[in-house]
Amino acid sequence: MIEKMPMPIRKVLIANRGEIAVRVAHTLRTLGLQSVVIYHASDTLSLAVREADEAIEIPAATGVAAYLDVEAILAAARRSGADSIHPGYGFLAENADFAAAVDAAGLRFIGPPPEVIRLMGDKIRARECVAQAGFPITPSATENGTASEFVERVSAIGFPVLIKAAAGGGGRGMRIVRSADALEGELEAARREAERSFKDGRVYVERYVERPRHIEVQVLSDRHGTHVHLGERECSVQRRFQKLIEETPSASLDPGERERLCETAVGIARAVGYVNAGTVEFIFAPSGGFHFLEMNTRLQVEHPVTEMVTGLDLVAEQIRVADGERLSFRQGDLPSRGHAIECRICAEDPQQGHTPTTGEVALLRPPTGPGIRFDSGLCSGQRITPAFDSMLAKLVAHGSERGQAIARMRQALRDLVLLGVDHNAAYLERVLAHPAFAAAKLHTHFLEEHREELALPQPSEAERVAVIASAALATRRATLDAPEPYAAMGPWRN
Amino acid sequence: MIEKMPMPIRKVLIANRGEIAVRVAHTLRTLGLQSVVIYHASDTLSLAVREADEAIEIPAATGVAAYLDVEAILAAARRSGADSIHPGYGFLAENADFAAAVDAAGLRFIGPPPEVIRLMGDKIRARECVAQAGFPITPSATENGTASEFVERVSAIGFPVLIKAAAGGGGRGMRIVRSADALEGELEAARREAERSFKDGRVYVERYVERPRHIEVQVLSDRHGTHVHLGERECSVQRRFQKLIEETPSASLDPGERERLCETAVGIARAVGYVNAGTVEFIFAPSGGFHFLEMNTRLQVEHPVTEMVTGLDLVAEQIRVADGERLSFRQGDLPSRGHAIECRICAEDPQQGHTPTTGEVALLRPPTGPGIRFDSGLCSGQRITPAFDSMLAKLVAHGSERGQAIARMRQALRDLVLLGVDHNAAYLERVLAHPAFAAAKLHTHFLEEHREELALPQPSEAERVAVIASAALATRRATLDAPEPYAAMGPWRN
Amino acid sequence: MKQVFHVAGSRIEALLMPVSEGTDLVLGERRHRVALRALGDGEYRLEVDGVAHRVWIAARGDAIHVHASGRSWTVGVVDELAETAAAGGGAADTAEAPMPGTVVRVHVAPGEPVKRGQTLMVIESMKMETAIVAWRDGVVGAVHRPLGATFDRKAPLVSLEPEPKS
Amino acid sequence: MKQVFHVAGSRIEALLMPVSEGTDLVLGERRHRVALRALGDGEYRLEVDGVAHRVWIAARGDAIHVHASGRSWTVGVVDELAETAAAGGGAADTAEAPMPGTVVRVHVAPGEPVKRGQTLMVIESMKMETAIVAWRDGVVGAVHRPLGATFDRKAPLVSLEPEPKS
Repeated sequence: MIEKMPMPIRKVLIANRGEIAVRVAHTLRTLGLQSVVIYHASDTLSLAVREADEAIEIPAATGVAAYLDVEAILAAARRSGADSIHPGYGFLAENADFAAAVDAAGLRFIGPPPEVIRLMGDKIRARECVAQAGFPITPSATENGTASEFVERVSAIGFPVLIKAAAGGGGRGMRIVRSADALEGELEAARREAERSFKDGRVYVERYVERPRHIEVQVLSDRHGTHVHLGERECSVQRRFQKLIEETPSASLDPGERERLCETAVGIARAVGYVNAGTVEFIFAPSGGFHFLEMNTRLQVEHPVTEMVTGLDLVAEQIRVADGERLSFRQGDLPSRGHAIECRICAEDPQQGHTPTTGEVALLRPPTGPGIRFDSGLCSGQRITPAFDSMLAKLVAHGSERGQAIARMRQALRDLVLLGVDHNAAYLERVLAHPAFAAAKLHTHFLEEHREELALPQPSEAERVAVIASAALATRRATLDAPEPYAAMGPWRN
Repeated sequence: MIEKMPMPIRKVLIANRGEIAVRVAHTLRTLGLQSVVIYHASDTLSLAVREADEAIEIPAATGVAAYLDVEAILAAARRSGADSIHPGYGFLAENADFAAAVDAAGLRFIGPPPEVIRLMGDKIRARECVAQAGFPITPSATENGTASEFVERVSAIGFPVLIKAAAGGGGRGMRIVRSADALEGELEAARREAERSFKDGRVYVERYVERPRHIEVQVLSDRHGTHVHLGERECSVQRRFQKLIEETPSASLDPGERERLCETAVGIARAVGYVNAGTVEFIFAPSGGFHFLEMNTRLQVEHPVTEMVTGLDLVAEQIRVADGERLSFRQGDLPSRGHAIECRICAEDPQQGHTPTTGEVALLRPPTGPGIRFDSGLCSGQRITPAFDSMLAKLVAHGSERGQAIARMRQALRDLVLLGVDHNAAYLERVLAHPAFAAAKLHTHFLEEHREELALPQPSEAERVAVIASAALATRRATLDAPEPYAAMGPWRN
Repeated sequence: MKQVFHVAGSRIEALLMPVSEGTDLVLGERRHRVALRALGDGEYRLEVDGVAHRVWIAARGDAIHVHASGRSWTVGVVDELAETAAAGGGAADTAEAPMPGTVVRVHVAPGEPVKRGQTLMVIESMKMETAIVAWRDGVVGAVHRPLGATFDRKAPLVSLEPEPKS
Repeated sequence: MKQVFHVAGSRIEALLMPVSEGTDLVLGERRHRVALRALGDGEYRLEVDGVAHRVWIAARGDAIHVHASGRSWTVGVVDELAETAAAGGGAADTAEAPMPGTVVRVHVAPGEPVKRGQTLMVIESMKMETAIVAWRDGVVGAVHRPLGATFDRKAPLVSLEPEPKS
C-alpha cells in the first residue's frame, strides 16, 4: 500500500513567489535542505530570489503566466536537480494536473495526491462525498434532470440562495439570489462566468446563510492513514468574500462544539483519504450548527496562527509527510496554547471598497516585540503593481489570551512602518479596536455592518501639523539625510 | 495586612537603558500605560528614548553614574508625574535603599519590598534563611569566631573551595582556592576586593563544585501570598562567570527532578515572603543533587525564554502584581510548551578571551522567521563604547522541541546582519553546532572545555574571495549606493 | 517659499520661515516652531512647539510618505504653477494637472461654450476631488483625458479654443 | 589600482581590472570575474565567477564591514603609503601606522642602535600582528607609542635619529 520512499527530500523547488516562497525557503534552510525558487523577470530582485539557494527565471509575457507554466516549472526542477516541489498556495497549488505531472516526472509533490486534489477541487463531487460519509452539508441542489425540476429543487431550499461554480472555491464566482424570479437569469450568468473563469460551466445552488461565521479546521494526515487536526481558525472577518483577519481559537465555540467541529474535519480527511496538510472550511449559522463548505488541499495563507498556538512548523510537517514519515505526535499531544491573530496587510484602500493600490516600497520597518511575527516578501524599492494579489505581508500576534493578542496586534499595526504604497494597516487597527471585535461578535459581513464606525477619522490638528511639518521640512533638504554608512564612504573614493 | 492600592499604575518611569528599557516600554504601550525613560546624554539618540512616551535627561559625568543617581531619578519621576518605577535589571534593580526611597517618595517600586531585596542581597543572610527553612545549600563557612576556627571550618568543607563576597552575586568577586596553603592570602585579597567593589568586606566560603550546571527557576508571587514557578532555565553556558546561552526547559532534568527543583524555588519564595517576579538560582553537581546558590530579586536578562514557552508577558505580570492584583492563574494552568533558547549577542571577541570590542552600529538587520524574537536597544549610528555592558541584543528562538529551537537559532544567528562592531554571533553559532551542545552535555566550563573546537575556523577560499571582492568593489564606489528613498529626493530641492 | 500640500483630503498652504531661534511653520494664522533631525534608516525626530514626535519619511514621485502617530500618511506635493493654470489664474489655454490623479467626472465636450468659473472636469488625487474650472469664457477645444483615465502631474486635462483676436 | 586589505589575519593585495565584459578581481595568480549590485538597505548582490552571493556592506572609519556566508567580516583597508613607510621601503625617518591598532610589543628604546631589518615594535590590527622593522641602520630617536597604546592610521610609531651627514 505505502510506496517506498527511495530517497529523503533534499532539494525543493518552490513554485511560488512573495511571502510564501520566502517562508518555505526559510523552513528549508532551517531543515538543512536546498531551495530553488522560480521567478518571473518582474521578480528578479525579490526577497524570495535572494533568500533561496538557487533561482531560475521562467520566461513569460506576464508574471502570473510564469507561475502557472507547468512545463517550464518541471524543466526548472529537472535542471536544478530538485527532487520535490512545494506549490505554496494559489497558482498551481490546487491544480490536480500539475500534481500528477510532478509525480509523472519522478518528483515529489509536497501536498496531497492528485486524485484528492481533483475530488476536493470539484465542489459538487466534494460535497457529495462529504455528505455520503455522513457529515453535514448545507441544503443544496445540483443541475440534474430538467431545468424546471432544478428550479423546483432550488425553491425547496428556500431563498435567499447562493449560486456557486463547481470549479470555484475561495469565494470566487459566487452570486446571491434573493427571489425565484431572478434565479434563471442569475444561473445563466453564473454558468457563463464559470465557463469563462474556470473552463467548467457547472454550477450548484446552496442555501445562503445570513451573517454566517466562517470557521475552518487545520488537518494533517500522513501516508500511513493517521489523521489529526490542529484546531480551528475563525476567518469571519472578510471583504469581497476574502479573508482579512484570522484567529485561533475561535472565541465563539464552546469546548463541545470545538470538539465536534474538529472531529468532523478529521472524519472528512479520513473519508477522502487525505494526505499532507489541508483545511476543511465550515459555515456556521448565527443560530448554531455548522455545515461543510469546502476543503482546501494546500497550505493556507493563515497557517501561521496555528503555528503560533501549536508551536509546529507546518511546512516542516508537510515535508516530513511527503518524505513518508509518520506523524511524530498524536491528537492531544499538542494542546493549543494562548491565542493568535493574523492580519493581512494589503495594498488596498479600505475607504474605496478595498480597491487595490499601487506604488513602490520606499521604507519598511517591520514591527517587533514579544509574540509578534511578520511574514513578508517585501524589500525596499519593490514595485507594487496590480499584476499579483494585493497582499503585502501577514502580521501575526500571539498572546496568552485573546485580549493580549489583540493589544499586541494593535500595537504592531501602529508600529509597522511601510511607506510608498497605501495599505490597510490603520484600518485593520480600527477593526481590532472596535468593541464588536473585542466582543467577538463576528460574521462575514462584519466589515460592512460596521462600515461607518470603521471609516477613516479626520486627523487631529496635532496630527495634521506633524505631517505637514514633516513634509515641509523634508522637501527643504537637498536630499533626505543619508544614513551614516553611505556618508562615511567618502574617504574611500579612488 | 494588604495595603490598599489607591490608584492603578498609569505612568511608569523606567530607570534603565538599552534593550530592557525598550522591552519594558513596549509592554507599557501594549497595556495602554504611559512610559517615561531616564537617560544620560550619551544615550540621547537611543532607541529607548525614542520608544518611550517621555524622556528625561539625568546629568552626570558618566553614563553609569546617571543610571545610579537615586535622587535625580526620583526627581524625574516626580517631575513627569510617574506613579511607579520599573528598575529593569542591573543598575538600581537590586538596591534595597533605592526601593525604600521609591516607597518613601510615595511611588510604587515594580519589584519586591526593600526588606526582601536587602535580605537576598546579603548572600550570607540569604543562605542562612534558606537553610533554616529546610532547603539545601552548599557546605559553607562564614567568618565567625577566631581566624583559625574559620580556617578549620573551611578545611572541613574540603578543597577546592570558592570565596564569595557577601554583597556580591551574579558571579562577581569570586575566587577559587584549591589548597589550604593559599587560603589565607586569597581570603585577605577577597576581603579587600569586596570592600572596594561593594563597600562590604564580608566574605564566605563554600564548596567549589567542579563542572557544575547552573539552573535557575522563575518564580512569581503576588501580594496575597500566592507563589508559583514558571519553570526552570538552564544557564550553564557561561564565560567569565557570566551567562551566554540560556534555555528552557533544561535538557538534563527528569520530570521528578524538575518538580523537586521548582517546588524548592517556590518554597524559598514563600519562606522569604517574596513578592513580584524573581529567580532562584541553583547549582547542580555532575553527580546529581542541587543546592541553593542565590536569589535575584528582579527581572532576569534571560526572562524571554520563559515567556516563549509559557506565553506570558513577565513585565505585564510584574505590573499586575505591583498593582495589587492576584495572580490570574494557578500552578499547573500554564504548562510549558516547546523549547526556547536565548543567545546574548555581545560586543566582544571570543578569540581574545571575550574581551569587549567597540565600534558603531553601521548596519542592523534583525533576523526574522517563525519562533524568532530579537530584543535590542540598537539603532543605526549608535556608538558602542566600553561605558556600559557589552550585551548588544538578545536573540531568542522557540521550537516545538529542542532540536528545532537549535536549528532556528543557528539560522537566525547566521541571518543577523550587525555590522560596525565585532560581536560573537558567529561564535554562538559554532557553540550551538557543537555535538556536545546538541547532546546537552553542559556545565559552566563548557566553553573552556571545547575552546579548540569552537575557535574561529580559517575562511574557505570562496569566502575570502567573496569578502575581498565585496570590499574592493565597495571602495570603488564614490558612495555606497544610496537606497532609493534618498535618491528620489532630488526634484524636491528648493 | 510657500508650499502647497494635499493631505487627508485637504489642500494646505504651508510656509517655512527661518527665525532667529530656528524655523517656524506658518499654516494660515497659526505658527509652529518646528525642527527635523535625521536619525538614520528613514527615521526622524520631529519637534513641533517643543514636543518630540518619532516620524519616518520617504519620498516617491510626487508624494512624500510620512509615518506618524501610528499610521502612514501620503502627502501630495502640489506644483503651484500647474495648479494655478488649472485653477484659471493663468493665461494659458490648457488646464494642466496639479498632481497625479484620476478623472472622476467630465462635464463638457469639445465645441461646447463655457462661462468663466464653470466646472469642466473633476479629478481625484490623494483622496480629494478637485474641480477644474474654466478660467475665462470660451469654447472647449479638447478634453485630453476621458472619464476614468489616470494622469501624471502637469498632464493636459482640458483646453479652450484660442480666444478670437479682437 | 592595487588595494591592500587585512582580513581574517591575512594581508591581501587585490587589483580590480576592467575587462570588456565586466570587472576582474586579481588576487595573486588567480582572477575572478566580479560584479556588485546595490539592492538597497545595505544589501548587495555580489557575483563571483557567475555565482551569486547575498552580502551586506557598510564602511566605518578605516574598515569595511561585510556580512557574507552567514557571518560578519571586518576588512581593514591599508593605506599603502603609510604601510610602505612603516615597512622601511620609504626614505622617511618615522614609521607610521599602516592602519589603526594597538602596540603589543616594544623591542627598542630611544638611543639604541639598530640594524636594517631589525624589529622595532610589533603592532596588532584587525587580529593580525605586524612587525615594524628598521628601514636602515641607525639609532632610535623616539618611540611614539608605549606598549598597549592604541593609535589611528598614519600615527607615528618609531623614529630613527637623522642620519649623520657624511
